[in-house]
Amino acid sequence: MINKRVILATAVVATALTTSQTSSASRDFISIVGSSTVYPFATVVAETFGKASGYKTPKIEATGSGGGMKLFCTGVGVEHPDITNSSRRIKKSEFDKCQANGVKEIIEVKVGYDGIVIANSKDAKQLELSRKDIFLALAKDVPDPAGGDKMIANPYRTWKEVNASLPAIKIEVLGPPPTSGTRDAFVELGMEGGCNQFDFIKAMKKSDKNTYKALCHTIREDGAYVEAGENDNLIVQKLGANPDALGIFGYSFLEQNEDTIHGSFVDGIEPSFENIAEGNYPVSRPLYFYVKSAHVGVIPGIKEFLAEFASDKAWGEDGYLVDKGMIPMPDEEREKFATDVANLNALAM
Amino acid sequence: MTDSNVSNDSASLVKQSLRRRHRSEKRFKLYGLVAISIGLVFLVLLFASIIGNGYTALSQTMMQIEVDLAADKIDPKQTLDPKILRAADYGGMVKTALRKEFPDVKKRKQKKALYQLVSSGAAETIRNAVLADPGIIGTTQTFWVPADDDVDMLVKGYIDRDVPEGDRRVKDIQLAWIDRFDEQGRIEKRFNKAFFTNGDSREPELAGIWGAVVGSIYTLLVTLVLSFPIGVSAACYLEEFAPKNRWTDLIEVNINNLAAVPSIVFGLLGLAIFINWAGLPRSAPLVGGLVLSLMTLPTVIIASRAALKSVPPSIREAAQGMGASAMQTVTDHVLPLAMPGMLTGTIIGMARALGETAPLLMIGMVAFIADVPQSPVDPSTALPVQIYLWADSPERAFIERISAAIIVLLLFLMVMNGLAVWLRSRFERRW
Amino acid sequence: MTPTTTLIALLLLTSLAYYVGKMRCLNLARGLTGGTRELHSLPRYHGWTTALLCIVPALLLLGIWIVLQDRVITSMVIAGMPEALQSLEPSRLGLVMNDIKNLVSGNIVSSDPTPEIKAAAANYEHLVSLSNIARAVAVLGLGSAGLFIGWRMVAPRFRARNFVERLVMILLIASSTIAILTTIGIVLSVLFESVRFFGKVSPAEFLFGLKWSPQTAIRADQVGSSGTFGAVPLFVGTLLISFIAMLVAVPIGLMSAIYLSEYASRRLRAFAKPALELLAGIPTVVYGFFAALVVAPWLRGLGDSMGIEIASESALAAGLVMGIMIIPFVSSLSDDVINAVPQTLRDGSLALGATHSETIRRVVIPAALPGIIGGVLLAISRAIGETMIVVMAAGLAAKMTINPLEAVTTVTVQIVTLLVGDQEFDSPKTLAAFALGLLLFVATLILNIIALQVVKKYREQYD
Amino acid sequence: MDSLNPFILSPGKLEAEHGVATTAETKEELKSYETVGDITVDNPRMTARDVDVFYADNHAIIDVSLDIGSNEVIAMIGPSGCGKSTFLRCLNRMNDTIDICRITGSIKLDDKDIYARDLDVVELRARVGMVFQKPNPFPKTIYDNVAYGPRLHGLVRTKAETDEVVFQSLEKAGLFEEVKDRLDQPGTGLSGGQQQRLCIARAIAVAPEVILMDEPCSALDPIATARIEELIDELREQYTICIVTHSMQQAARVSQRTAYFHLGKLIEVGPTNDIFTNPSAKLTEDYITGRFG
Repeated sequence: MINKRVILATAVVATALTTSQTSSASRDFISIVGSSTVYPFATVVAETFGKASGYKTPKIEATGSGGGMKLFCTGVGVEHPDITNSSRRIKKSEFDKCQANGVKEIIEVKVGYDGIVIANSKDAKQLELSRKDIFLALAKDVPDPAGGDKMIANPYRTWKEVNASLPAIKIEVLGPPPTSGTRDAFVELGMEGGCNQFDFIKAMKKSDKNTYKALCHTIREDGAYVEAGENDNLIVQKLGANPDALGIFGYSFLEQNEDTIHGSFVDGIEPSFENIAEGNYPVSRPLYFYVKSAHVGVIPGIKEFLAEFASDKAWGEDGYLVDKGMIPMPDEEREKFATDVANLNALAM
Repeated sequence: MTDSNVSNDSASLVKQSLRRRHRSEKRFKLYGLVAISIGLVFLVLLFASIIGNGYTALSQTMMQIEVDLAADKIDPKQTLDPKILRAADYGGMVKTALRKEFPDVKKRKQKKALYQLVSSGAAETIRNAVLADPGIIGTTQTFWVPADDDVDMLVKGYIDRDVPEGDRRVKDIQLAWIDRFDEQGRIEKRFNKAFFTNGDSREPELAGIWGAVVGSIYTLLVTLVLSFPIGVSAACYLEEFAPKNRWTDLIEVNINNLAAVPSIVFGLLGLAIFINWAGLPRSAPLVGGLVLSLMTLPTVIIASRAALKSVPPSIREAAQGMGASAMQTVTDHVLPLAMPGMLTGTIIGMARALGETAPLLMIGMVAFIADVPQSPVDPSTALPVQIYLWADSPERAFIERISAAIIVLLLFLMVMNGLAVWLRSRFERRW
Repeated sequence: MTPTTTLIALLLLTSLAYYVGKMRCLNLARGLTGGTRELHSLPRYHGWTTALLCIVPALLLLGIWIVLQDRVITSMVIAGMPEALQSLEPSRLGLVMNDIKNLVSGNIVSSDPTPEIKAAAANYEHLVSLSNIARAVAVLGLGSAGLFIGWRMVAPRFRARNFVERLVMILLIASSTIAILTTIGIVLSVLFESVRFFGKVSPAEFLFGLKWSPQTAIRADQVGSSGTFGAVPLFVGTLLISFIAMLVAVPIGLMSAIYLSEYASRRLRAFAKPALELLAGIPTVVYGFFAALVVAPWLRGLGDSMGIEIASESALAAGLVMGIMIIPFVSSLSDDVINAVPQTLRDGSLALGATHSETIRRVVIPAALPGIIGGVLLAISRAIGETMIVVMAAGLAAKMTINPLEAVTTVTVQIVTLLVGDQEFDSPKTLAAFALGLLLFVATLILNIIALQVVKKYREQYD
Repeated sequence: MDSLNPFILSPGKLEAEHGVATTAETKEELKSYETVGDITVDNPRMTARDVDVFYADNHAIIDVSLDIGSNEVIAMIGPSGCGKSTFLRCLNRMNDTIDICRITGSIKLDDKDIYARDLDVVELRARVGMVFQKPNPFPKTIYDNVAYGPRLHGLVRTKAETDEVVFQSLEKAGLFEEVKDRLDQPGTGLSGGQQQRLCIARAIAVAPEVILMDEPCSALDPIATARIEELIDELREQYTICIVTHSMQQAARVSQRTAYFHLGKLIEVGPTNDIFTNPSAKLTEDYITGRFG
């Protein structure tokens, strides 16, 4: 009898001591997940916020836009993240999932813009690509080069085969995986933009939207496109090591590493701060983060964190986010989102 | 053929072979020496490269700036409410100060380059000054603030002024500004206190290891509290009391095998059992400690058993001969004698746990956490994980900080191992 | 009283119990003709019995109380809240409770709390303080009851020692079963998720597939990678790097051990042996850093100067550094087995006129071979399971190649890549990590068991 | 730590193995002692003169001079720790493996000093073989055990030559008939007596001139011992044999000359018959009559 009791006692006390602290403690910091492109901006804001406000510094994990959205939409509650960063707008399907899981009110905040650059090492020549080149080089199926409206598996091995004016180096592109918002945006802006230039495909957009999407959005899986994980820094480092490779990532990473890499021209336009800010560069996208309204006012600091993010010293023309490589929104847009944030206006879709 | 002929014959044959054999003897010896040298050379190389990279992190370049603490910018309503004082735009004031310093800088790009000279931590310095003494509001004060990591790298000589501007992170115009600061004696290398007192930061010049050190300490505490008593009890049972049967054989095999299971597998265990099943918080030293204690347990048990084994049976016989029970023999005689050995084993196990990274990656201890953890359930990283995190950052300045963090980690390890060696030599008995 | 103070009070009570039990025993003994000699157990065992009876049930109660307290109080607070708040969904209610708790514990709260929240917080605080008092009373009361029973049980013939020893023995046995529980835990944690993974990807494809691309589309409307989970390229990469590591570690480790144990002077030995062992104490993340930032760029530069293209994440760099890491492992194991070879064998060979190296090569090494092989197997198992060096210095792209100059990826790298960052737990991408973990565990388990058996057999041979 | 190194024996271990602990007084007394009997022979193979051996500070052999004649069996007897084994090991420099061991004096093999600087110890040991107390076959096949020496020294080039040497050596060691069907089985699988004969065959295979035997039968039963003694008698015709034994009967049975050692000193040497029937020295008599030892 006694023996059993002792075993039980030790077991229960052991578990009790471990769980006691966790169950009675409450979360008093903001939990943020999501895009690795927004990560550097969010961390800077978080750091400044932590120092300036006296609240705890938010905990930020880079999970990719898609992964973050999935976690974000799992539900309302202490164990779920409060904010997810995203390098693209929330999709309808994701929004619906959120709603279904009880995440009813979501505040959408656009933070600024980011160009998606296709860059390579400074040891190699700066490339001048068109979106059509990009599509032909990276799509899984491309129109038969022999002519006709037939699609064949991508036969191109070198850039020169894609476009005679390009150098004869192997196509090797390091890019983000499907969980990444950069990937979504790149596919929509870069690939689809090139894809559209084939009339028969463009025609398909109206007649057979699914096939159209499959054609334009599917990236080849034969090794020419290497999914390099969520970490854009890693891609940058790899480019430094391999002059033949190109990498796809946000402009902020190009700006940070201007001494080792340069961005390719796309449709004749160089990815530069001005070109992206003025909307000339074709492959640029807005960056967002999404907040659960339900958590505002319950998890300490969210409102203040939002205020910090939406303040001029952060995302303004001279704000510290700009120093980190973010491209600020025009004044009126900033104003709109600042109001949204202040009033906690929920997104409707 | 007579026998002496055979002998003479073979003697000459032996002679013939001698040179070749002695050469091969020398060669063999040389291989051995080379092998040892490779090992030692690598050790020296490793230490040299880490210390060479890391010692510069002990100093940080500071710049002196003159900041106008305008009342209308900090506290327009003169409330002196700390909340308002805290939230003021000190970064903006630093920028204004810099613009004032170089009034002819007009273009956006140039302004940006100018702002980049000073770390964003400058705002923090000023904020703290204002909070400490609100009386300085409305005056103009000079502050020594941390320089940006690029400036720091330049001053420390990691950025070569002679390379073409395009390939250099510090541009020509910035060089000119820095030189002017230098001429005025307003740029200085000082002891990098922040490195030892700060938590993580995205800015290398502000990043410190204290958060990671505290995380490691919490993790190790949990590990120690769990693995030492359990390990010693298990060793006592297996070595002193356990009957020899299938069950104890199974435990034996298990322990030996667990000692050789890859550490990352323990991480998977922690993720699946402690986090997903038991619902313990992610990124917490508590979970890290649980995982690491399971990992170090076999080491502790094996070392403790060796310590128990080294106590000669005569001691046990003597005690039992006096009428002591088996348990009394162990607690009164064997355990005290084996304790130094057990402690040594435990410390070595702890040292291994301190250096372990892979399982901690699995349980979320790899995240950007700027605050120093206050308890074992706060999110935190650990020293080796911090090294791993920084190694992923692109800034050149992080390399010296990683190296410095490695030096700190190695120091901790050496202290622990030194303690183990001391314990062993101090209390070791030869029977 | 907080749990900690209650615990401290309980500990004090327990020491009192020990004292009381012991004193009563001594007092009883005084009344016996033979004094303490007539007692079955020494007085301190009676003290221990009383102390254990005092602390064990009380501690149990304390544990249960702590576990249940939060749940009970939360539901009581909720019951006391206004209708509007009560009707919230459970998850929202959790958030509100979080806010209340933050308010109570003095953390900065989110915003100015509403009166309802304030009331609830006050209620919560009240209940907690009530519970604290009740808990202290209950726990200490139970402790005192235990003390009393223990006190009553003290009798000259009471077998207090056996009672205490049995309790301690149970604790010891429980401790020693943790090893088994750990193994079971490992197997279960990787097995369950692996089974789920194999529900989505066939084991045959996983084990024999030649293509590894674990990224799958995560939304219904997304066209992306389909994700293929053929683990063969990972094995190839793992084995390639391990092979390079062994190529470095085995000759160097073995030769170092031979030189140190057979040739080296006492002084060299006293210096070189600990120095080599220092290599084993360096954390792997440091090796990883060194491999990624020093060795790999150096190799690349070397390759460039010789006109060979070496990837900056070449298997060679990771393998080399991993080999260096394993040197002390091989050398100390070899040292053990070489020293276990009896001196008589060496004498026999030397007496025949063999040179020292001939003796080593032809007699000592063959005799020690089984032990050395066992050690090498253990080293291989280590190389396969090594994580940080490859995570930092090896690539991510799963390439089927045995060219050491190219980048390859390994099983451990993939586990880390798939699981770092907060994860959703139902995609094959995440589950694949557990399947890889299972694979890794099984592979190293087999290697370890074989190696340990070989080494054990070898030891028995010369014992 | 150092005890792990097989070639560095700690003093403590030495004492245990060689048992040289004694009081200084008796050793001091012996230092001035003169060996009784004729230490020289007509046709010496090896000559030792004024040999002293020290293990660190321990004076293990004191001023020993002794000739070993061709084709004779000389037995060395004496109580444990008297230095007989140490002296034996000096004859083929096996003491070199103990690095605290120091030797002075001269030992010559066919008039060449074996401790001379230019002498190759490998060559020496090929000429002066040794058989140890405990049989120590290598963990190899019987065949490889015997072929080991010849192969090392390059005495054989072809398989046929090796076969011949191996068979002959086994034959000489009187083992061939017993093992001819299982030459490819491990030598460690043989019985103790067979193992020792295998070790003798292994030593013979190198065609040495002198064979040193260090208590070769101490680990064997009487039948195996008898077999080895027979063998020693047969081998005498071709080799010079120097045997250390603690069995006086054995010494009497197999040897022509006997040397008696006591506390590191050679007390008496002479024809075996004389030593056992009519010892000249008091110490020898005491030992032979069993008063100590």
